[in-house]
Amino acid sequence: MLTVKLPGLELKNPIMPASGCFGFGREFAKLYDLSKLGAIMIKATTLEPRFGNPTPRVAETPSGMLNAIGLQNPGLKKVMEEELPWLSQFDVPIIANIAGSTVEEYVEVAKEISKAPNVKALELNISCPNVKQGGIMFGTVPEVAGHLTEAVKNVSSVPVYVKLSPNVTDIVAMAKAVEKAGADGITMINTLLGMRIDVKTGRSIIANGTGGLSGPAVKPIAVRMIYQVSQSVEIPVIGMGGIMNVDDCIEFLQAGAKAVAIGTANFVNPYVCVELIDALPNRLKELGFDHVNECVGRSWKDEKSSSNSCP
Amino acid sequence: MLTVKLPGLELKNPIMPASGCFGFGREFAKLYDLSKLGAIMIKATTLEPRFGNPTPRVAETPSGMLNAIGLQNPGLKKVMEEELPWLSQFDVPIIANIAGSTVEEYVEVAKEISKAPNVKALELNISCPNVKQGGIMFGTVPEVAGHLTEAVKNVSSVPVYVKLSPNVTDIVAMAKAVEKAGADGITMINTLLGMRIDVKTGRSIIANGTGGLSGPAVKPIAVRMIYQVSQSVEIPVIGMGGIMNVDDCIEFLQAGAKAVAIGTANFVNPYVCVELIDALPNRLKELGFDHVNECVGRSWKDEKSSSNSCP
Amino acid sequence: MIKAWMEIISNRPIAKNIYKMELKGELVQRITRPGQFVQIKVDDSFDLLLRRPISIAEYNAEKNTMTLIYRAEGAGTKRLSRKKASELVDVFGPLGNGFPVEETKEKALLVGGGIGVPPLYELSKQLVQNGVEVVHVLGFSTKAAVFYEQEFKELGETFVATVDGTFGAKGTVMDIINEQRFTFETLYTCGPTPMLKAIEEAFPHKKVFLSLEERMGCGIGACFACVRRTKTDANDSGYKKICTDGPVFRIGEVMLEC
Amino acid sequence: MIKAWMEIISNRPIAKNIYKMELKGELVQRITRPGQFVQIKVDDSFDLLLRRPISIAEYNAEKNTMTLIYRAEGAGTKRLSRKKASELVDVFGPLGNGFPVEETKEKALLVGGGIGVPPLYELSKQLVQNGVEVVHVLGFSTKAAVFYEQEFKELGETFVATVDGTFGAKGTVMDIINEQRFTFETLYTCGPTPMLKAIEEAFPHKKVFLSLEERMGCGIGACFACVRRTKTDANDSGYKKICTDGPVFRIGEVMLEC
Ligand SMILES: Cc1cc2nc3c(=O)[nH]c(=O)nc-3n(C[C@H](O)[C@H](O)[C@H](O)COP(=O)(O)OP(=O)(O)OC[C@H]3O[C@@H](n4cnc5c(N)ncnc54)[C@H](O)[C@@H]3O)c2cc1C
Ligand SMILES: Cc1cc2nc3c(=O)[nH]c(=O)nc-3n(C[C@H](O)[C@H](O)[C@H](O)COP(=O)(O)OP(=O)(O)OC[C@H]3O[C@@H](n4cnc5c(N)ncnc54)[C@H](O)[C@@H]3O)c2cc1C
Ligand SMILES: Cc1cc2nc3c(=O)[nH]c(=O)nc-3n(C[C@H](O)[C@H](O)[C@H](O)COP(=O)(O)O)c2cc1C
Ligand SMILES: Cc1cc2nc3c(=O)[nH]c(=O)nc-3n(C[C@H](O)[C@H](O)[C@H](O)COP(=O)(O)O)c2cc1C
Ligand code: FES
Ligand code: FES
Repeated sequence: MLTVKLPGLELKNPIMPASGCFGFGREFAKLYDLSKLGAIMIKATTLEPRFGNPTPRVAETPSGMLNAIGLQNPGLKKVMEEELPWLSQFDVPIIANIAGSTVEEYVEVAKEISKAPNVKALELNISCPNVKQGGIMFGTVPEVAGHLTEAVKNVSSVPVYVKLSPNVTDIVAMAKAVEKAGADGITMINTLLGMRIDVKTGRSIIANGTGGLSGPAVKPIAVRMIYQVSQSVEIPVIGMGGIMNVDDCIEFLQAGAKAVAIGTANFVNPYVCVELIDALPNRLKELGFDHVNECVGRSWKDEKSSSNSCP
Repeated sequence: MLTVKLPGLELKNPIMPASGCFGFGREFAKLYDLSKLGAIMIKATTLEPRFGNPTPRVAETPSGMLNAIGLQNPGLKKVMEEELPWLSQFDVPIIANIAGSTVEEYVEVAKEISKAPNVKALELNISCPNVKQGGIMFGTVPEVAGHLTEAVKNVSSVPVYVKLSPNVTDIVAMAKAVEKAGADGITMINTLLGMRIDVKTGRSIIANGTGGLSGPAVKPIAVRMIYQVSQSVEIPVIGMGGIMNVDDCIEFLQAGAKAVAIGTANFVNPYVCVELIDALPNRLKELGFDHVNECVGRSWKDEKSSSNSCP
Repeated sequence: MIKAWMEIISNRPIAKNIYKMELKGELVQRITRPGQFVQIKVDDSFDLLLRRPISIAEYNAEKNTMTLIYRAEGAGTKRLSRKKASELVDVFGPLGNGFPVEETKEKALLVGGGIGVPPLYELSKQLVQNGVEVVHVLGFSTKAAVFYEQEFKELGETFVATVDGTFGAKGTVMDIINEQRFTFETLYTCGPTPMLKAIEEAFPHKKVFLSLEERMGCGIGACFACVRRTKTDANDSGYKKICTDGPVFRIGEVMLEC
Repeated sequence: MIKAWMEIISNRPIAKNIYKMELKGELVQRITRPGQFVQIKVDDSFDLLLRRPISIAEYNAEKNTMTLIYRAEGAGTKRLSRKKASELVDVFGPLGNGFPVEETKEKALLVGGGIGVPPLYELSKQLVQNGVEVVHVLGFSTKAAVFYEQEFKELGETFVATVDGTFGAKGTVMDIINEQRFTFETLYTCGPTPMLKAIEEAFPHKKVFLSLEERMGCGIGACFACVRRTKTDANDSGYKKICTDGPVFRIGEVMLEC
């Protein structure tokens, strides 16, 4: 009752850790068997190794957190030679999150990493708001995002999902632009740009100044955007943004996501992904669903047949 | 140590209730003396009375709430004839929040309401995301917002503050556009568009579908935007978005706001505004400030002299 | 109304997921009528941001105590149910108008559904005190959810229906009402909207008072979250606020939905 | 490491804003070294979302107990300080590498500042057990903030400095170190970064182990929140993670800031 089919992906269940919150899986493999997961979205990989931003890189906010990791990662070569081969011991599809400062960098990473046998899809991180060059630019202008998507599609051996940034006026326009450019799917949302000031020092807690907001605080924004986008495009959406419990997962599916990713919650409860996978069937049954797919888009599918506004 | 001077406004203190969370003051007047407040931002007034959206109109979210009131208000005539005269018994400047579906409607309301003796400033609500006509449009396109600001400035007898919507890609561009159009100040942020689905019914809890997110959850976004805007314009910013306690007030001032408004917190603690006013002097002293103005913009003023990034 | 810390005297389950909480504090002095409610801040964390509106089920001005009966269903009421005696709760109230006890001189019919039953208890007590004869019709989903049947019986004739027939009559309060054909001067009711609608349809010419529910922001009339259109005025902007003009309305005063 | 509910045995103030919490549970069996830490979820609400890293100040594998000593300053540790005996806390750990006890055969100098003092206590106990002579230098802001002076004295010579001179020597741990000119085989230290820096500068050629702090996300090496550049490698991407490669590092292993 949990299997989900998406371009390039045959998921045992619709639950996967979100990029950047799970590294390359080594740490969580000490806690549980990664083969239980629907998929794994690995940390953003760039062409060269990156150290990232100065610390502090995280700060807590009400029901949320800010991060400005700055895409720290060991670089394409090491990911191809060490991380992905290590991950291949698990029976789980890998979605490789890739980032870059130029179209050429994205293209180069996409071309190589999509050849790894366990990489079943790419996730184009066009929206990381932390990295000063690139990131924010690609993700906020429809044409730019479309152009990048097309370039990556041309070289990728696997389906390409584009990860949308919520820091835009018109999320539907972004989604349509990447769909038109050939994206096989959409993942959303990345973090919202935020800031927290330490009143004692008068300065940002995060050394970088601003950071990306994630966690339950952003959930209503994620749900709204998924609700809007999933109705406007034909390609599937993988939803994320503040999911903490099984009802949150179902809320995202009902909003229109076909599968969900869990980010920040992994820090709060390192076992959250497997606990959600275990809890999902019962909760679905309780709510009267025989298969997880039945939830998908229910919020707007229902709307079309009956209106909930006052006569 | 709390007085603040802003265009049109001589504030006893920098604390005021935000529009829509305080009605026209009648209810809170039963709880405390409204003359204690720095100012009052009254509920959005439109030319004609409005009933607003179907109910439910509010929903709770993690550390936040959604609302889709739909600008319910008794209309310009009643506000001029009943609400404002009633408020004139208190020694407190009124900031009249105005809304409309067309430029003409805004202009008409602005022209009349700015003549009321206790209305010391207007707050142009260009960003209410709930009303299908108008609202979202004015607040998300710099040129449109600028045009509206200019039109209202032409007829207003008092300074005009423009209330920015956070649902945009480039908040600084919006701020600059309204500054250029003659705005005397900026208030920010209005609510973020969000949604919550009841998993049992599969539908939005809010009858309107989507609603505006406010409360502590949005605070990091508000702080970031105020930080960006206050550095980019010469006109003053009144900050709001998730303020709950005295440290939150100071955080907003340090981000660059000259005064702050309290919205959702009034529902959580109906005495919050006066409690903050009472608590502010001590906390300022504790942090080493002699006057509230010393906090303003400290986060970016400090930055200019010394960098906090790694060498 | 005031915002006050009230002390929990007791807090315990009385039916499946139904809790009874007794609170003590000066706020009780301000209660004027049965059917008023309070807004509770579950705890001092922000994640459950809003206050929860709960009706006053019983109050005793001499002892400074009041009783709330609530269903622990969502996150907030579940947290509330874990509170223990001697802990303090942040209560704002009393709020709303309440039931007009004085509208009945002789005989009243009280109809409650599920978690709408509690406010009828204080109402019934006060009616009885005024020499009014009361008849109660209470509806629940199932036997495990039934509460206060005994307490109501002590005040007057009491009929109970459960949807699944596991206790009392099988069906809804309307089934009992249709069968028993009660005579009464006034009908007071609180419960789910479909029940209120059925009552409204059944007794269009009677003196009926209905207590409504809606999701609330402020609870005091400032935010326009809880409005209902006035009946006479469906196409323009006439409205009443449930939190201040209500929660109790005279039949026909407002539209039951939207 | 495991995530476990541990029972609070006691939780009480031992100095101004400083609390000592004793916890019981199987998790203790997994602790391998002094200087390891745990990540605590303060309660089940979301508003204080992240876990709080707190060092293990003492542990007893036989009794299944461990002690945390923490300053109640921010929202989370304040909430923690209100917890009572017999309540359960959600603990994840043990995390990090801890102090290498085996690196000292004869004499160790232990230098702690403020809330960096606690992990040195278990370290000192284990060193003493191994027959090592220990000298403690502890720095606090003021008399009211001093804690565990007696406990350390029982293990070895103990010097205390307070910044305002209200207890022990006036000044910082460095003033004592400069004055006393201790001889030692190994120096173990934990405390604020300026203190660690001063020690690093004072003993560039000694065997020194420093325990670092940083704001954390995951606590297990997955999120890259808590990195430090490796010293040899300041211009490229060499780094270590405080949560897994640390919190204890050998002098010179990583840069102390950024
Ligand atoms: C005037 C009035 C009197 C009430 N009296 C009682 C009573 O005596 N006993 C009782 O059990 N319940 C009563 N209710 C309903 C009660 O307010 C809700 O069951 C409760 O707020 C749900 O909170 P939660 O934490 O369980 O749910 P959550 O889902 O966590 O609540 C989330 C938010 O939605 C609001 N909400 C959810 N359901 C409702 C609802 N049905 N009505 C209003 N707000 C809702 C909550 O207040 C909160 O703001 C009353 C409601 C009103 C308006
Ligand atoms: C490895 C390690 C061991 C520690 N051991 C101890 C100990 O034994 N006793 C003790 O009192 N403190 C210790 N600390 C510091 C302790 O983690 C912080 O004081 C605590 O997290 C602050 O939480 P709060 O709720 O009081 O503050 P808040 O301001 O509410 O915290 C907000 C967020 O910032 C984080 N944070 C705030 N200050 C710090 C800090 N100084 N270091 C790391 N994260 C911080 C919190 O964990 C939380 O995520 C240790 C820190 C680390 C990294
Ligand atoms: C510490 C941290 C690091 C992240 N790194 C990445 C990343 O490398 N690439 C990416 O696309 N998203 C990254 N994200 C965003 C998450 O994948 C996710 O989109 C976002 O956090 C919202 O989900 P959540 O609320 O469940 O965390 C990161 C988030 C966090 C908190
Ligand atoms: C119930 C409600 C009604 C609101 N009505 C208005 C309004 O009429 N005009 C307006 O400009 N903003 C309105 N707002 C937005 C607030 O003034 C404020 O900008 C926003 O809520 C963020 O502040 P907060 O987090 O402190 O509530 C409303 C907010 C709420 C919660
Ligand atoms: S709840 Fe705010 S007006 Fe009724
Ligand atoms: S806290 Fe996540 S890597 Fe150290």
